[in-house]
Amino acid sequence: MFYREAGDFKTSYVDDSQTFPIRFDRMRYYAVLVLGFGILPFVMNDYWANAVFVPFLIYAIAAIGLNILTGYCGQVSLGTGGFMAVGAYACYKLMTAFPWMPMPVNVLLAGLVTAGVGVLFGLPSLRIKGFYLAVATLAAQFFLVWLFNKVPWFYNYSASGQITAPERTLLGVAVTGASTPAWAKYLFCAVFLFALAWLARNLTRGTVGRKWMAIRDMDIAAEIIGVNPLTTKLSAFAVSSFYIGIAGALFFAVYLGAAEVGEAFGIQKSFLILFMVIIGGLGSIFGSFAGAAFLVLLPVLLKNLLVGGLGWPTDLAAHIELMIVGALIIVFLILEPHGLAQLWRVAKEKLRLWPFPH
Amino acid sequence: MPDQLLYAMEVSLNGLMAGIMYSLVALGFVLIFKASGIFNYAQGVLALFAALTLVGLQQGQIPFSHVINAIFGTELHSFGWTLPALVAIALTALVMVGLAWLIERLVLKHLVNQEPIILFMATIGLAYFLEGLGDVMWGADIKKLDVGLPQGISETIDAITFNAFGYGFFIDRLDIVAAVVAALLVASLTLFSQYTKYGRALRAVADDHQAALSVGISLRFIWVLVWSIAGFVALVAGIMWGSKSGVQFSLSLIALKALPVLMLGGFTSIPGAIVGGLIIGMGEKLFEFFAGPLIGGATENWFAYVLALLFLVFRPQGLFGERIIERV
Amino acid sequence: MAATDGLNSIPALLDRNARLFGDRPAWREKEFGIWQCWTWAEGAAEIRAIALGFLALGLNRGDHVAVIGRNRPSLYWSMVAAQMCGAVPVPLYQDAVAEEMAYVLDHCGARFVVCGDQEQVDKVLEIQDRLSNVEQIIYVDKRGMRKYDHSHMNALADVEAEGKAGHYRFDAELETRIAELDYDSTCVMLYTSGTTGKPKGVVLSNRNIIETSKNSSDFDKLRPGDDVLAYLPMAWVGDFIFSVGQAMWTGFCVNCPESAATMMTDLREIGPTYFFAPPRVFEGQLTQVMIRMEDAGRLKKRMFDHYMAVARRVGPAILDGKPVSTADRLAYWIGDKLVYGPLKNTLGFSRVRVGYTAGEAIGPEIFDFYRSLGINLKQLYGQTEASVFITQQPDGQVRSDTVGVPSPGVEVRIAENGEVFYRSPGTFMSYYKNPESTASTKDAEGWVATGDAGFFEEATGHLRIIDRAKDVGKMADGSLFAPKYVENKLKFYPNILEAVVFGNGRDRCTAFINIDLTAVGNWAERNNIAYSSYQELAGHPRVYEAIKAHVEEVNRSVAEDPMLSGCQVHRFCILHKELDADDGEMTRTRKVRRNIIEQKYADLIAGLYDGADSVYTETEVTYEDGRKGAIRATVRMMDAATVAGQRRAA
Amino acid sequence: MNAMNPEGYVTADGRKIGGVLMEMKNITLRFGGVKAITDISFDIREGEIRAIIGPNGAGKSSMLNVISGFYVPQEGEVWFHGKKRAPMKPYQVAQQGIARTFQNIALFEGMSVLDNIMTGRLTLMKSGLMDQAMWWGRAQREETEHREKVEKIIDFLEIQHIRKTPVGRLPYGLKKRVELARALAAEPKLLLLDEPMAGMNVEEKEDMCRFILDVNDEFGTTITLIEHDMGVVMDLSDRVVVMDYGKKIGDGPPDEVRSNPDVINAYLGVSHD
Repeated sequence: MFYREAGDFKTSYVDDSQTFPIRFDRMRYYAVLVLGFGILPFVMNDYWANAVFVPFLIYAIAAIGLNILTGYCGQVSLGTGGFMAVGAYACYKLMTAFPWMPMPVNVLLAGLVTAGVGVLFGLPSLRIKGFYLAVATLAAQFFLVWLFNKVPWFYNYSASGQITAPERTLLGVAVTGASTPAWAKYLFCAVFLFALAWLARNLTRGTVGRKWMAIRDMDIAAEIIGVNPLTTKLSAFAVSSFYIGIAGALFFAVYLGAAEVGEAFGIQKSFLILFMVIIGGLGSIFGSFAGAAFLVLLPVLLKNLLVGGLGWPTDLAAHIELMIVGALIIVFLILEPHGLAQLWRVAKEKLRLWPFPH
Repeated sequence: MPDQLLYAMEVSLNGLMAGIMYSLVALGFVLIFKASGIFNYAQGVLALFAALTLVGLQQGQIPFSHVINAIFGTELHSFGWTLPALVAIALTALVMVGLAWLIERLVLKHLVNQEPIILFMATIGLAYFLEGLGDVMWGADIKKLDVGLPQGISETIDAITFNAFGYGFFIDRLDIVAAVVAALLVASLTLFSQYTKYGRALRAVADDHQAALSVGISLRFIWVLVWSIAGFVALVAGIMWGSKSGVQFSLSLIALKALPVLMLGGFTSIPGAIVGGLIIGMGEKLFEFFAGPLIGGATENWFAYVLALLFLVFRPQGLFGERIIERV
Repeated sequence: MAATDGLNSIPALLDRNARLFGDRPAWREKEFGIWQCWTWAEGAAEIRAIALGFLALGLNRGDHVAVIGRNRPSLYWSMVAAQMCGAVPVPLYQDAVAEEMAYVLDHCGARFVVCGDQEQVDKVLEIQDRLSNVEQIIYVDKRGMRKYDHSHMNALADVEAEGKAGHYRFDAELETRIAELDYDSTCVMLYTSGTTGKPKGVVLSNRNIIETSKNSSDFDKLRPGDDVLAYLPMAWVGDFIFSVGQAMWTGFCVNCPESAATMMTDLREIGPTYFFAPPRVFEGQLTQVMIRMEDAGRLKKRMFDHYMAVARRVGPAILDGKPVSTADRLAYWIGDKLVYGPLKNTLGFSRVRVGYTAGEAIGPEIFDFYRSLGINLKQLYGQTEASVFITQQPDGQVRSDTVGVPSPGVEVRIAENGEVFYRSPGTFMSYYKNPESTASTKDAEGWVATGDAGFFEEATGHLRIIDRAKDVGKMADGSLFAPKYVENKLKFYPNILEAVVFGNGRDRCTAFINIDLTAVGNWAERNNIAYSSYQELAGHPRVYEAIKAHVEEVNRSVAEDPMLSGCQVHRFCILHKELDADDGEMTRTRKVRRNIIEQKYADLIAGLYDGADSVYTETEVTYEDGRKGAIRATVRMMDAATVAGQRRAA
Repeated sequence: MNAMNPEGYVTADGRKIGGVLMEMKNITLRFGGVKAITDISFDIREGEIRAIIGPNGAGKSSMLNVISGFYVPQEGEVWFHGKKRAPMKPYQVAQQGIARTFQNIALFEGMSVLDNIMTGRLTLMKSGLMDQAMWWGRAQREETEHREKVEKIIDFLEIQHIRKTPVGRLPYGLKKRVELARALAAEPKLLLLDEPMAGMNVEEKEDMCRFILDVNDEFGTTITLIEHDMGVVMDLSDRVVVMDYGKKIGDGPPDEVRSNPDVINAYLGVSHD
């Protein structure tokens, strides 16, 4: 309905293969950028930052990461929580070991460390496929969590066994620690998300992305046309873990501030991220955003409704939330196995054809 | 005979016992995977749900009393009766069958010929739902499950071993019961799938859905059947684990324990599930016993997985899984 | 008229454009998935290279260069290149069968033939042995050409390369040749499809083309930055004026579709600002729209219908800048957001500033449909001999039943017998090698007979065309017989694709009908009427009923005009085959060849008059590949009610 | 046939065939105990269309998989470009310039036609992870260059109209064509076609024949195809290897092979279908 594509033609392959080939989509994209970076930071307050935006941004990063591995390269992973933990602990060690190191560097290095670990646990993927791999990644999950629990060096021998993010400033503004202003938290994560999403798009649109998808869709055929399965799968693991590591680092340093590996990065986290990817849509970056937004907002809404609205005890509300989330996932898989991203695509096609039905 | 060895033997015996428990849960997985190619993550929660229901029925709890109280401000809790264990178990079994039917009706029916990963996801969703449901129905507090199974140290073994080695092994009677029950269960399941019409039907479906349909077996019926059986197995597992360590959320995590068992034994092999269970059970106990102290303990959390992982790298199809030949 | 400051030839205009707007897009072609684009400078370079190549191949002054193929920049370039060399480009209809091609190639004595692709080359080779004159065949698309004998054949690319390589040898020569071009030297030669007899070669001078292009461009304020879609046959004068004349004069961009099949998609992508299409294209699109809306949900359908009604009520008025109530404006504005805008977008008309239709009369509701959407669709009246423009409709004075006022610089007069005569700077020089037809068409003062009968409306000064002058006959009772007038009214119904009305010198009128397979077929599906072939559908009783209704409506409206009330159709039959250019029943521009049809279907016509219920007939048909075949059918005749009373006795 | 002069030969329609491109020397392939191929030798020459035919179960596909390096024979040698080919991974074979299509289509269902064909060029694309991530500059340039090449192929195989359609939505015939496009995109030295006509109706077969000939004609690609439908192969190929029960029972120009008694037996005699 809103699309005006007549006269919006392409005279070069660069234009033709840009991320938003249609003018209207491009405009909407810019609008979102303006909103995200030009307006929100100035109206951000603690509640919205902590309850909605910061977790959304961080989960979106993690979701993109997992989507690269599962959605694009077809390797199911249940170890996301564990890899986030790696990011978190790497970040913590860096922050405490090199107090002078700028926070962004810490986060990036944390990502790199995680990438390394990811490659390590990705190695079996050459031999193991499908569920076997999915379950194998659980090994990573449990082993890593156990490791950070049992080896005091990781939490600097703190009595509580917790890790706590010291205050670090960027350009004179605190980005971690108790005194961090809401907008700084938001902006810090938003910048990371934007940059990472952009990189992900680039990776998935070209050679690397095609290799991943080839492996995903038919690994034997892919190998026969010249795709090296090992390097391809490992690159997916590396990139994916890099993203998840960064997400973990931000989750701990910026969002939580203090974390205990078991509950912050447990198996439940792995599933949460996986749900985001599935509900959002496998193999779609937009889907990762949508999925993250959905699963961040849902509990907030339910809580407000059941506890705030109906005044039910919180534990009951929590259980009902479990049921609803579970049911929603099933419903989603039944109605649209390809997730929100697919719904979006369909809606968009309808709009483009408007007023015609097809 | 050196103590270390004796301890090791005791530990491995206990390990075997625990292993049988794992096998018990793994069985549920294998059954469903064989028959419908579904990797049923909810198996563990089924066990939890079964146990909760059992306790609830036994103690005459009013289902959903929390919700009702929350909404109407009432103070309902119990019907004030208690049921004999066997009746409660029978009722729970029925509930599990009903549940299987509902699952087929509301979930599986709509997901026929989706990719496996989607079905897997669905079962995770199911797990969330059932977990929530269980808590909402019966409350989330830790419950004690007692269906009159023998508990505590088995003096007989203690005595025998003492006479034999001069050191009495500690074996929990419950574990022995569990072992026996599990053995029986396996035996009956094997018989069932070998010698009954439905059993054969089940295997047919496992081999080839289309074929099964063409010979007039209703896939939907098979699914209900197999989920009911899985539900029953879950119930048994629930009873064992429940009586052992109380009915609580952690019970649903035994499912995760069963996964490496499956990787080891292969998703499609009943004997595999058993052997895998034993290996894992024994392996992790021994590892904890020897290596635990050196590296800070609690290695059970991951040992099984790492073991399975390493194992898979060398034999991707598991112990008993069929060899996969790649063709183009 | 004086040369417009030295710009007295197409090459001269090209040169100017290359200097003035060198880096503006001049040609685009959809190929390899994107719109390949050439600026004026680049295009000019290409053309020059081709010209040099032609010289290298030995192209002489006054030679004719035949150009055959779908609209492609390289073919347009070849034409201009030929002009540079002092030769005369002769574009041919690409869908012409080898026979027709043979006549034209032989008649113009072309030495060079530029072909689009293998298909065209094959046609030329097929007839080459009969054509002593064709020396060089040049092809654009190399696909499948490797095995051919290249002794007298070259790829355009190679010719161009040769030109670039050997430019130092021919530069001077080319310059002199270009210099020699003047305002009265021949610009192009176009063969009229000729409703009767063999095609005639219309010689048009630079003056004709440039003056006309200049006037018409000013008339519609065309400007650089406009976009046209070049998809109509290159051999047709209109395409030459729009895609070469006006493009060169104003410097707007010519866009060539990827193929005939993708034309609609390409149209949508480009979204031209200046668009020409014969009525049948608009008709086709409207039919498509209606068919596609059939499947829409009830709510959406209702919304669509509601706002289309609004549009029909106030759309044209708003377009013509007439006063409209604020309420209506608001309604229209909403409608534009909900329906018109998206619709125009999907049709590819969002950007159309000036749209023209001509060649045939267009159905009022079709015409109004597009105008009501806010598309400035207008009518013009013209012909090859006039370099298109005779009359056209100025903005704000647009109606479906007139063809507008005389174009700038054109004088028009009506002869006693109602025939329309004109005189203009666009008036053609002569018919090639055919002085007598030239003389018979164009008199000493340069007045040219259009062969159409028409009259000026006193009120508006707009011209109204009734019919071909020679087809306007008398009926037995002496009343006026204007078949085309009636046929057009019939053809306005989506169900009716073609109609041929007879009755000259007879006491009653009868008609042949061709149903529109898309429209009727769709209708059939919705009323689940099974049919296996066109023939079967055409013969179906319910189809006959539907058509009968249309005919009778037409009779009523015809009866309103006393002059023509005699032309009501008393009896009709639905033809068992579609009238087809390949069978010679129509011209390539889809004008019916009346007398050929009269001979071919004499038996049916007889049947229409002798009151038979049905007639068994056998008809020869030509398939696309040139093979002949025959179809047999028993065609049903049906009476149609007429409105009596008003009919004047002789 | 093997006595043929090493410089190559000229075909009936006057195409110049070059020297030996690939040579199979005494290939034997076993699956467990089962012999799929028994001691087969033949050569493939530059620019020729070489067919391997035989009844179902004759071992054609196994032979193709040996050539494509997917199976490594227990005995015998594969010579490519005059060098003995060491056992290597399939993707390494691909990098050597051997592309193939599959009997039961092996396209990447989740990707568009264009992307599928682009995957054919993966072996030719050099930009690394970092270039890709940055996109602007090298990766983008490379993408465009290769897109141009691919578009030529799309044009050549007349599949412009489905360029951006997900292959999942395509009918069988078109999928086959897309698969051919993907193989062509790799600019292979040797193109392997696994039953290119399987499951096609008559005019689809005709189209496919035309394309195969055009490919060989326009790009001079050496083509090796396997078919069990004898008819199509005979007027398509320059030389034919006939297999039956994993043994070679005939090798030579179509006519020669057609008149070979063993071949006639294999086809008219006891059929193994």
